[in-house]
Amino acid sequence: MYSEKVMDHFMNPRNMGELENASGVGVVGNAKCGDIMKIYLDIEDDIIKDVKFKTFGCGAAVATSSMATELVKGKTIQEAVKLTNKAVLESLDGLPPVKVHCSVLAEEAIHAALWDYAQKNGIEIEGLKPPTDNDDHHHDIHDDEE
Amino acid sequence: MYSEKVMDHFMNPRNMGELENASGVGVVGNAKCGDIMKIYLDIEDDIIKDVKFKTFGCGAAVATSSMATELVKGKTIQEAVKLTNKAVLESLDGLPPVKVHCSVLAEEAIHAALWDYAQKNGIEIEGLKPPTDNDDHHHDIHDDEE
Amino acid sequence: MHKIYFDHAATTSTRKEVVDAMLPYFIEDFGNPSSIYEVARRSKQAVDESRQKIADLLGADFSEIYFTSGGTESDNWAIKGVAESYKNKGNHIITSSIEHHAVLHTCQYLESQGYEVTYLPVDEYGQVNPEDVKKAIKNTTILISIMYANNEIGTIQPIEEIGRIAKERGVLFHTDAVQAVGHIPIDVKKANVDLLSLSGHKFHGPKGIGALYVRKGVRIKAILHGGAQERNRRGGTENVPGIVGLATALELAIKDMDENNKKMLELRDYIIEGISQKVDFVKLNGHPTNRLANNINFTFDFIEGESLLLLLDSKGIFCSSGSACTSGSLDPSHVLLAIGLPHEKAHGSLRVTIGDENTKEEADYFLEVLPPIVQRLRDMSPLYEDFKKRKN
Amino acid sequence: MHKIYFDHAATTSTRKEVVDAMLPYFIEDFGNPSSIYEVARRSKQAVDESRQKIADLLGADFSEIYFTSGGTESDNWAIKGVAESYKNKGNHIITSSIEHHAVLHTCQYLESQGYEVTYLPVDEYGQVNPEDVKKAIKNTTILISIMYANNEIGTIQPIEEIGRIAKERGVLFHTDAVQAVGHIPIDVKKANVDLLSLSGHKFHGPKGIGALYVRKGVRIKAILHGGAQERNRRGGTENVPGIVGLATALELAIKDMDENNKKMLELRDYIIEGISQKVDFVKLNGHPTNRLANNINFTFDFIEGESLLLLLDSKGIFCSSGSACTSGSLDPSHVLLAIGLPHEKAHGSLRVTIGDENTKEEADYFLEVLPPIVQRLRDMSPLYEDFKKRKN
Ligand SMILES: Cc1ncc(COP(=O)(O)O)c(C=O)c1O
Ligand SMILES: Cc1ncc(COP(=O)(O)O)c(C=O)c1O
Repeated sequence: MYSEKVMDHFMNPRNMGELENASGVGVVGNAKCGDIMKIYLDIEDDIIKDVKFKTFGCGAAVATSSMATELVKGKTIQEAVKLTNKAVLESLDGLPPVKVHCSVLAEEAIHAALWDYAQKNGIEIEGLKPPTDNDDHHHDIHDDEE
Repeated sequence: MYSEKVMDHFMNPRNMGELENASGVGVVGNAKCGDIMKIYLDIEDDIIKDVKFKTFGCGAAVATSSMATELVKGKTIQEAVKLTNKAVLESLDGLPPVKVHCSVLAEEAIHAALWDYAQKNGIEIEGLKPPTDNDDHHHDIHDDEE
Repeated sequence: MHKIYFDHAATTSTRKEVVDAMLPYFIEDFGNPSSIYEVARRSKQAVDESRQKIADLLGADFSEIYFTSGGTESDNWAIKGVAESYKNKGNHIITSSIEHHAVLHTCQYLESQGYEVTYLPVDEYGQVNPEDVKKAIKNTTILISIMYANNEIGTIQPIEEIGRIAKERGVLFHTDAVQAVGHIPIDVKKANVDLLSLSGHKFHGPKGIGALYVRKGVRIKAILHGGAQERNRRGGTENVPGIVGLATALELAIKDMDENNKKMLELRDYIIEGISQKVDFVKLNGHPTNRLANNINFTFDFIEGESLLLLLDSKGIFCSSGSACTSGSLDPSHVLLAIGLPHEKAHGSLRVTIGDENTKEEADYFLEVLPPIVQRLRDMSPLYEDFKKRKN
Repeated sequence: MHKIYFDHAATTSTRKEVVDAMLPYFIEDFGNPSSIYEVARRSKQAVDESRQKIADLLGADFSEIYFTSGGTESDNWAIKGVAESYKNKGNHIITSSIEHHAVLHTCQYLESQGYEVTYLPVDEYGQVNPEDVKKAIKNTTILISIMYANNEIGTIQPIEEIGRIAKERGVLFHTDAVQAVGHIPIDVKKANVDLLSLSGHKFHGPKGIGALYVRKGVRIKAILHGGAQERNRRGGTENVPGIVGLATALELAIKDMDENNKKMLELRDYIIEGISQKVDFVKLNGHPTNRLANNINFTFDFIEGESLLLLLDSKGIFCSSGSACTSGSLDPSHVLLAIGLPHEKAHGSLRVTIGDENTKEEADYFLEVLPPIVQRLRDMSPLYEDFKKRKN
């Protein structure tokens, strides 16, 4: 079902954990739908020095969280804003159709943490939109054929 | 599907053939439904001296014809009138439900030949009804469940 | 004693290679393909690979192949599923009068539900005229269902042409290809079909497994509601060994098709020739050339089919007939009636459907025992008696 | 490495004796049971004997057993077939909210066709209250369909009592006994049921074969139209090996039932006990005693089921979960929601369903690896983090 990359990131998640006194924290998803991702960012001089995640969710949710943190770690804020779910997907060699929403969630989690950082510091990050609370991404993606 | 008795009477039909100058001949069934039985009787002093049949039809049709001739051979007219499809069935150790109508046909064929004898000789045989031309017996018996 | 199986249109034995391919999925890799752990992943993979194989062999896409419990379910699903999906567009269905009961009875059921069905006639050889299809199409027509090849008389229909007409008029086209798949080269795209039914046991695959091809874009409602299997369209735990057997059998049938058909064609024509020469008052049913390589169907005047079968059986020859008596219904084969045979002749038909394992020796034995059997039954037949008397 | 199959409610391996019983019907006795010649008579006989065997094992008559392609078809047929036959009498159906999708989705389909369906609630253990059934019956009620035992939480329903109510009120009663047959002693007469679904692969029989018991006198329309098989009620060439496998598996399951259940009950309670003692923040789902001997279902707070399955899989343990993520739908198990679990807890459930071949050693290994896996996922869970913070 899952690619080797996905299984690797699920079995050996990178950057799992919390950051005390994080510069920005983002939480997306909800327990109702079965996925919650929480991202902690440590930002210094516009650079993501450290990043950690905690995730409640399926294998894909864990793997996309792990991969997303890898993809932004050490990057500038501007680079992190440009993270897309597609980049996460590709780095993981793809996901089953019903799991694609997890990559969307991972992208949103990173952005939500950046937004929190921006709010806390009263700055505006170019290209960053406020996190939405609805979970419409779920509904768009399912492979419902009837 | 068929009992051994049925197969025996089908493979080795008794009294198969024609009688020239028969005292009575009966034909029942029709080609449309796939069964025609023709019975020839030779009657002397109210006794069935000889009997022959010809049958177009399935294995059960042949076997019931054969058995019916056996059951009336050497019998009196009154005994032959009392021949029932049940007697034919029992003597053959039964038939599959969809084939029961063949035994009815065999009974009717004997009766039709007796009727012909009675007509030709201007006599009335007690308990003998004129042959009917419809094939309702078919429709009654089928195991149609819906 | 001889044992000659001449009823390959009824069913075929499962090839040893097919059984061997199935076996691991009973005991070892028995997992439920919907589960995610190791043992189940192997079943899932087997199902996926089988689906891909069948798709490739028919010129279809992976996602266009759905597994069913056989030809009957495929036919029911295709017709009812499309009828329900398109009922807002119309309620008219076109089929032929010689379809298998899986199609005919489904259409009759739909008539009871308010659909209108046109049953096209066929010519004396059992062919549908594409012009008749064209004329029958109305604004309300939503589906045409015409079988690829007939199971009783072997006649092959002008499927491509009917498909072209359907396409031009924007009507969906289903074909019951249960007798054709594995026997005739079929490419669903070239054949212009939108839906196609097949059944494993007709080409040395297992019984109780079949498939339905549904072209991408065709809407089809489920008829077996349940779990999310088959992309949410057909519930039920997958019959993994059956699916693997189906794909293996189709692969082998298509691999050997040319060679087998060449052999069977020769044998078929040898038997047809033999019967025609050795027995009086007979008639070949079905198309003389446009017919399946395995199919021989004759009417023997004055005699009834089941009796003929029983006597052939007693000689170790196994075939079939269009007689009513074998089906438990009053009427003989609707196919034989549709090609214009009167009832009594339809009752006296014999179907011999050969397979690649049949030999010329078997055909010779058959041609040796058949004439005396026919004569024996004719001697017993009041119809033959009448005929002779009329002649004299 | 360990390979521990703990998902017997999903499917079971086919017993070797069952496969052996099936094998002759693939290659040797492969004839079509509808044919009349020798090779086919043996298939016909095999089908008849299997039907008789199953009838005897369930306390039914030969003519009351119909073969289908599995539990899903049986459920669809029972409900749609009865609904259509009795639509002149009424249009109301009663079922429960914890049925399998084969029942629920069929009922939802019937709602779209103008039928009215009442989905009865269940208590916290997953039991339907017979009083609720009684209250739900109206003049228009034609069918009650309540499952014998639940596939997720193992809860056994008060079938006899519901059957008695149905009988008193003259309403037909169907039970989806797919998880119960071969696991609980069942006599259709004693159970007061009019229709009962079963599926082979749930008791070490083959996949793709099932049966429906239909009490004599119950009218039921066909849903798969076609040939005259199954007394004109279900078209399609019979899956002879499957049918033989089904009967053989049922016979063996019932023969070994007492012994197996005793063993499994012990193992089940050992595992339930073990989990309760070794892991915090867990809850047993389903009825504490009125449950299948094979079923263990726990909710683990703060974690999600699929992750749990994957980590257990990596240790060679194969089980299942009520997580949405494994089903491809958004919502977690409707069964766990129906017994009152909030969404996040329903997502974190684990179903372990044991079989007679599982051992205490396997249970011990499972109880050894489970706690650290749960802990690992909790350490990764933001819900657990919140919980700990709230506690401090
Ligand atoms: C309770 C219940 N009903 C119906 C089914 C459907 O059976 P099948 O998958 O054999 O169609 C299952 C199993 O999947 C089940 O557990
Ligand atoms: C043309 C045709 N369609 C449909 C079927 C039904 O297939 P199955 O018996 O596999 O359901 C058959 C064979 O029985 C057939 O010959």
